[in-house]
Amino acid sequence: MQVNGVEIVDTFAEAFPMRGARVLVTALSRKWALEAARAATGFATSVIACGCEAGIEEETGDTPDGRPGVNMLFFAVSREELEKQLLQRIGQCIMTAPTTACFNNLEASQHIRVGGKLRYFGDGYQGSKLLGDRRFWRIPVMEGEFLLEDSFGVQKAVGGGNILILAETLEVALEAAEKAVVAMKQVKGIILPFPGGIVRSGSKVGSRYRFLPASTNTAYCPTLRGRVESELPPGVNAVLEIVVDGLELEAVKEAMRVGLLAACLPGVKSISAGNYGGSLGPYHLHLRELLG
Amino acid sequence: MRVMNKIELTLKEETTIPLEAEVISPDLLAGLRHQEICRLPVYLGRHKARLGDLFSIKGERSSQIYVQGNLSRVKKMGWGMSTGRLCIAGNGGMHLGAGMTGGEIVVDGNTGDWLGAQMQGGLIRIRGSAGNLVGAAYRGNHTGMNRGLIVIEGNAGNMIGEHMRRGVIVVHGDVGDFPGAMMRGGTLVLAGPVGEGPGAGMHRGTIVVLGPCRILPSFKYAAAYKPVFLLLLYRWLKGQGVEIPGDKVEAEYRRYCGDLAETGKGEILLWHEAN
Amino acid sequence: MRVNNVVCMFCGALCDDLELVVEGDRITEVRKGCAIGKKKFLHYQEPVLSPMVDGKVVDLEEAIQVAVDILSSSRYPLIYGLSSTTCEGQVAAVRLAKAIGANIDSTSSVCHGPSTIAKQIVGVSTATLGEVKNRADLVIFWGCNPAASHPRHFNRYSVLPKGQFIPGGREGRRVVVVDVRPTPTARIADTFLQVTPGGDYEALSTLRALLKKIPPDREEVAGIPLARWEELAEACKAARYGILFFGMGLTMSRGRYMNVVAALSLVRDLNAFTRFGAIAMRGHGNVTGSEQALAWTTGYPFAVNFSRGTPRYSPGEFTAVDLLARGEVDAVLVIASDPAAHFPAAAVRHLEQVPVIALDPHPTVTTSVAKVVIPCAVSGISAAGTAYRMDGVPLRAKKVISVAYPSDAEILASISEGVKQ
Amino acid sequence: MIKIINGEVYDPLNKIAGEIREIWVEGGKIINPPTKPRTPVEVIDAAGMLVMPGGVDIHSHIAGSKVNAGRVMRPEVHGWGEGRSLYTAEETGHLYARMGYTTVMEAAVAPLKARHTHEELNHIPVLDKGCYTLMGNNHLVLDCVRRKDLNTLKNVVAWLLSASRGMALKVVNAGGVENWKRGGNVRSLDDSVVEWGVTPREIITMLVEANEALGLPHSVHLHCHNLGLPGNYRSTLETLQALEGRRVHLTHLQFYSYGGKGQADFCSRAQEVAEEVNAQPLVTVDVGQVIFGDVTTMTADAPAQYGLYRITGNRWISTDVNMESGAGIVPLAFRPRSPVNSIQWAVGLELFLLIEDPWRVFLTTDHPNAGPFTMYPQVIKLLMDRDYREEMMGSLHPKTFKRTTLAEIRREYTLSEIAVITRAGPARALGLKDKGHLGVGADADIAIYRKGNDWEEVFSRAAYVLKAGELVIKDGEMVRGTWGKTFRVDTPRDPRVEKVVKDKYQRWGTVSFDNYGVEDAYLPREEVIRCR
Repeated sequence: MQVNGVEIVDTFAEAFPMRGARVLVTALSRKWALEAARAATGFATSVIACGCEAGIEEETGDTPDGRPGVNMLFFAVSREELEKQLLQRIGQCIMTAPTTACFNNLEASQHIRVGGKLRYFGDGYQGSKLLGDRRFWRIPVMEGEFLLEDSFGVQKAVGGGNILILAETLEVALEAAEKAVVAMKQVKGIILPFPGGIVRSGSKVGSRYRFLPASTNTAYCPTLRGRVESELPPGVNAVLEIVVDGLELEAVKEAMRVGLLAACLPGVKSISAGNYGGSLGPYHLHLRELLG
Repeated sequence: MRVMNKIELTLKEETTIPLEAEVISPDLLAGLRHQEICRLPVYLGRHKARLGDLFSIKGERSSQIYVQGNLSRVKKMGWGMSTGRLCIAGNGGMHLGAGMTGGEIVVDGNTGDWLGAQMQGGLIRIRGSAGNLVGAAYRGNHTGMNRGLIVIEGNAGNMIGEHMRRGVIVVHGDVGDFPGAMMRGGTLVLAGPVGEGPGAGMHRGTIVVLGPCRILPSFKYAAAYKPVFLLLLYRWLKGQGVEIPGDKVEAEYRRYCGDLAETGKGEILLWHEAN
Repeated sequence: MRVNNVVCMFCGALCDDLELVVEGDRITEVRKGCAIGKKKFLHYQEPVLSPMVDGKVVDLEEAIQVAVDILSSSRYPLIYGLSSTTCEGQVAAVRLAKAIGANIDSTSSVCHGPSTIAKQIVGVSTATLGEVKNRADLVIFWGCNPAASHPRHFNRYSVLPKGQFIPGGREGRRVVVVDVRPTPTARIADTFLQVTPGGDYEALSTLRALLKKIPPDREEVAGIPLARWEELAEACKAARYGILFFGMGLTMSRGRYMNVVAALSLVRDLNAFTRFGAIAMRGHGNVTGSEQALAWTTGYPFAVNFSRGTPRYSPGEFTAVDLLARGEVDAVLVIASDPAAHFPAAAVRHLEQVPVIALDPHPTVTTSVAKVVIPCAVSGISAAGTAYRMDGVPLRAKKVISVAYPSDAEILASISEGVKQ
Repeated sequence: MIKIINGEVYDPLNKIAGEIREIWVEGGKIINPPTKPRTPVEVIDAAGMLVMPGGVDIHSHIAGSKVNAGRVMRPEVHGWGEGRSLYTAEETGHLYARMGYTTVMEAAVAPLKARHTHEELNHIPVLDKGCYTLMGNNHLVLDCVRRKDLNTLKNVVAWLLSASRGMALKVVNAGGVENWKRGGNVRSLDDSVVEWGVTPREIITMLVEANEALGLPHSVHLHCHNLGLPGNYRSTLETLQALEGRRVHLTHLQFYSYGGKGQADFCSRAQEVAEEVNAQPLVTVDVGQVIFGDVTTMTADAPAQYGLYRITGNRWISTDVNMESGAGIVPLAFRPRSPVNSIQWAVGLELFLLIEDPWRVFLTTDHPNAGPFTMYPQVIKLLMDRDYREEMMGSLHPKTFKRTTLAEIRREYTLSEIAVITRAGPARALGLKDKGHLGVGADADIAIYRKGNDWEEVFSRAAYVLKAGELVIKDGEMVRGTWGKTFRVDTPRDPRVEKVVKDKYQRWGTVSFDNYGVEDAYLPREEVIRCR
């Protein structure tokens, strides 16, 4: 199967279940909402070493306090880990940023308490407010008050959606990946956790070292062609990956689909996806079916 | 059988003797046939009577209830209701919606004391004025209104929100003395002039004052700021059909902490142009 | 004949050391009582009223029968008063109220009802008057004027007597008076603080904040410089045993029960530093007893309604003034009090429109508007029974002379019998 | 004349345990079966029922100034619905009677306010009653103790009992309440009472001596110091040891059997306390069993109540009564999820189950302090039914069973033992010879319960209750209102004591001496127990 002359490999991205939350940060201005959001979602590319995967979903004007806001998505392997990450990131990056407030923006049946725990920063001077069914905490800070929702919805989510762009040159690979990122960011409910949405250091499970659970994806490293069993067709000299996490499987699929289509530029040899032989995750996102 | 989509009750004759009619509540009426509704017990002074003796009743089996007439002596309507809608075209009596947990009450006219006392949820909207002790705790209890929203478009009496624990009360008109007395939490929004002693003895909670008011000496001025919480509150209220004038939304408020004779964890947020 | 140790039921101080000289059915001399007490013993010893219906003199049975008829046909009756009768009369009134599904309320609703509501919010640290006499080295009179209303209070209990631990008597005590005007009580004070009308709540709440070492950001509270409140707060803390007497200056001024909540909270808070108590300066002879009698018979102190059989309590709803002002009740039985003279205009207007049955030994404004007047013996003069002093100490009021008319308790029992038939 | 037939009779005093017996009643008394009845015989067929003497409550707060102050302060708990803990006089009589109780003692009366207590007692229907006169902080008593004048003390006690028309001598936190009037308390038997130079040890031992010398029917009814405090079992043991085996009644012992230093290590010491009680054959106790739910604590132990107010922040009433006593009232809730509360609950049951002689341990909840008296049937079930007890233990805070021995106790009460702790025992301890049994000459106060599987149900609503030979309850409902009598003791005294007393009252009291004592008018139906 080909799109614009680019071969779509008959394989699948192997995605796995995560726990996700949508957190809305608002501030006096767009600038400060974004500053806070960037900081909170920084260093959150991979659960392998960051604890969670996170990113900015979108900017929004539809906020509970009417101020400019930014939606962020956070994904972790368990509810407990997600709670820990949100506590740390909201506590260190949002509470600290001037003028911000922080709201849950995900209706879900399960909740994790964030405000309910961060409130202790108020040292007894914090106050709680209940509006309808939502509880908020007002934590006194030097510039006024930090308003923070008590608990945040958590739902089952999907991590590890991906496409691999196999191109003749690095320049082409990068251009194709950038185009794909622009297209994918239009999809609601997903984030691309890596810098600029793009990752070059794809990984495989395991390594030759006992202490390392993941290592570089040798089958896709062009410089190792000849030394290892390569997955790269002839003429491919650079590969970039786009990883996508989403609250719903459908959104991940949609993102992969639009990304895949946008990446089919001249000079791209083929588009593939990373998987582990189907043993790791329950979701097998077949590239050809996405286009189907 | 024809199912009507509402029940209409019309008071046959105005009474000076108080009528206690806690049976006028969607919870109860929704499941009853016309005949059964007419037979429900009410108390006219010290005499037990039937609802049908005092009201002409149309409809059955509905949680939409419309009551008409001057009902200012009819006590306890909507008592403890949890669902449905109770509309009163006229005045309502004491204890209206007391202890309610859900549903909605709308009153065109005025109501008596103890409106929404110990309310635990739901919405009460009064087009006219309300009496004393709106959302308060009954004697001896230490928890008044504990969730829900009460909106009074006219004035309200003394001691509104006394011992209130959670929930929101909005009064557009004047309020009497000691609003938010001994409050344990929750929010009062007082848009008009306020009587003596707002927040007297309050432990926690918020009183937002948009009109002129005198602050007790046991409250201390803290700062002038724009509380983000108010932006949130006003927007939430807007969603409930309650408009706060724009000049009070994006505005500076003076925060007073109190009551320092108690825990001091409560606050009065006074609109900066109010005094 | 001399009768000693007679209880004087005319005010809440319930002096019980009066000496009367009785000749036949007349009291000819009163010793030891205050001027008011003396006058009342001499003046009210016999009823000058006759049983009347619609202004015409009838015999007692007929008056009672008309009362029975009125109450039986009433749809929402009120029984009101009780403060100058004995507990026996009060219990009989409760029995009648239960029998006819009436509202029953005492004069508390126009004097210390707010104090009771405040007790239900804060509780109260209090003491008998003997503790005041024996221990109190700081006595505060707030919004009350015993010099006029309880003339022997200073002598017997609060200011002058030598106490067990106050051997110096007056010199051993500091007396502070807080009021909106310089009353006769203020004249005996070591310190008088004249607060602005309506300033009581602010003042009390300032004192409470001062105990917590949080001085208000103002120089003056309730018209008094802050420094003087600070001085009072320190004096309270330094006292060995302090007592706050409070009166209608707190309970009936703007703020009502909130004023008392503040006063009782202040007194409670002071117990973290020393011992402190509060005593309501109850006016009428047995108004304290009405609270007691209603409590053990109905569970509630005043403002009780029996219209649905079981007693219910709701001040503001079942209090006499409110029931009348809203025009709800359709018959009123008044015992031992004079609402027509003391109630607000709106309430009196309704009182004039409904049938009123008045039990009283002597003519009052109420008996003049009543449809039925039933004269009765005077509690503590011609009828015996229990009365409670302002501090809750019960005493037995004596019957020192006989009169032609039965006691309140007996009349109420007859009416109860009548309505049951 | 009434004849009760076919019932299983439990009359422990007369050693009858479940035999089918006939009981004959006439003139308010139990009589021998007549050979030829003179009057028509009303027959109550008690087939399938248990027949017991009417219940006797040795310690309850049912009338008087603090009970009434509690009612006034808490309008929210005596309406309808859950959590009721205070009743009107009329309800008190009815609710006791429907459980088969016919005699109840009001446990604390300050003499100055005794008139109030009697006035209220007179409004309690059905029940026979009496009241205990507070003396442990009375200035007349303290003065005699200071002078070590046992003879005057005897006369003062006799006079106080007479003036207050009391049934027994009550001591509450001896000396502690007097110290409270200066903001203090006593913490040990040898603390000093300020201005008096006496100690609780001296007050208690002298009052016990006086009580015994006067030959009063009931022993000193003692409320010890350190009420409800962690670690107070030591002062309880110390008090028992100080009395050297003399007769005494320790009331609501549950509140005095705690170990630990604070909330964190709060634990039961019921075993040690029970052992000491077992070793002293003249000691009787009542338990003051905790019932989970809303209560109103009220006691003459005013300083203890201030402590409770400081812990809970709840409403607080305190009343100092000059020369005599004090009182405190604080609302409280006992919660099964609270470790302290559930340990308190377990301590009560441990005492019931570890004190071997049922004739010396009585069922009370110190109404309305540890629970309302209406819950007695539940306590009976807990004692009789180990499965139920264990089921209830399952709902408690898990710490309870590490800090008490309750889980290891297998004992279940028999019906006879229940009859002892609820009627025969308290009647004997009170010296009420015509109460608590069904022998000929006893007052015909008889409770008849329908048998069933659930003991709580059985004892909640009696099938029949006879009071003084009259049927007052049928199937748990009131069928006739009657008025019981008031017991009081009368003991000879030296008339010269009045002069001593009068002199003090005229100087330091505020009522005329002649108006001090309760008049006969307040005891229209009295039974005087004369001593010696």
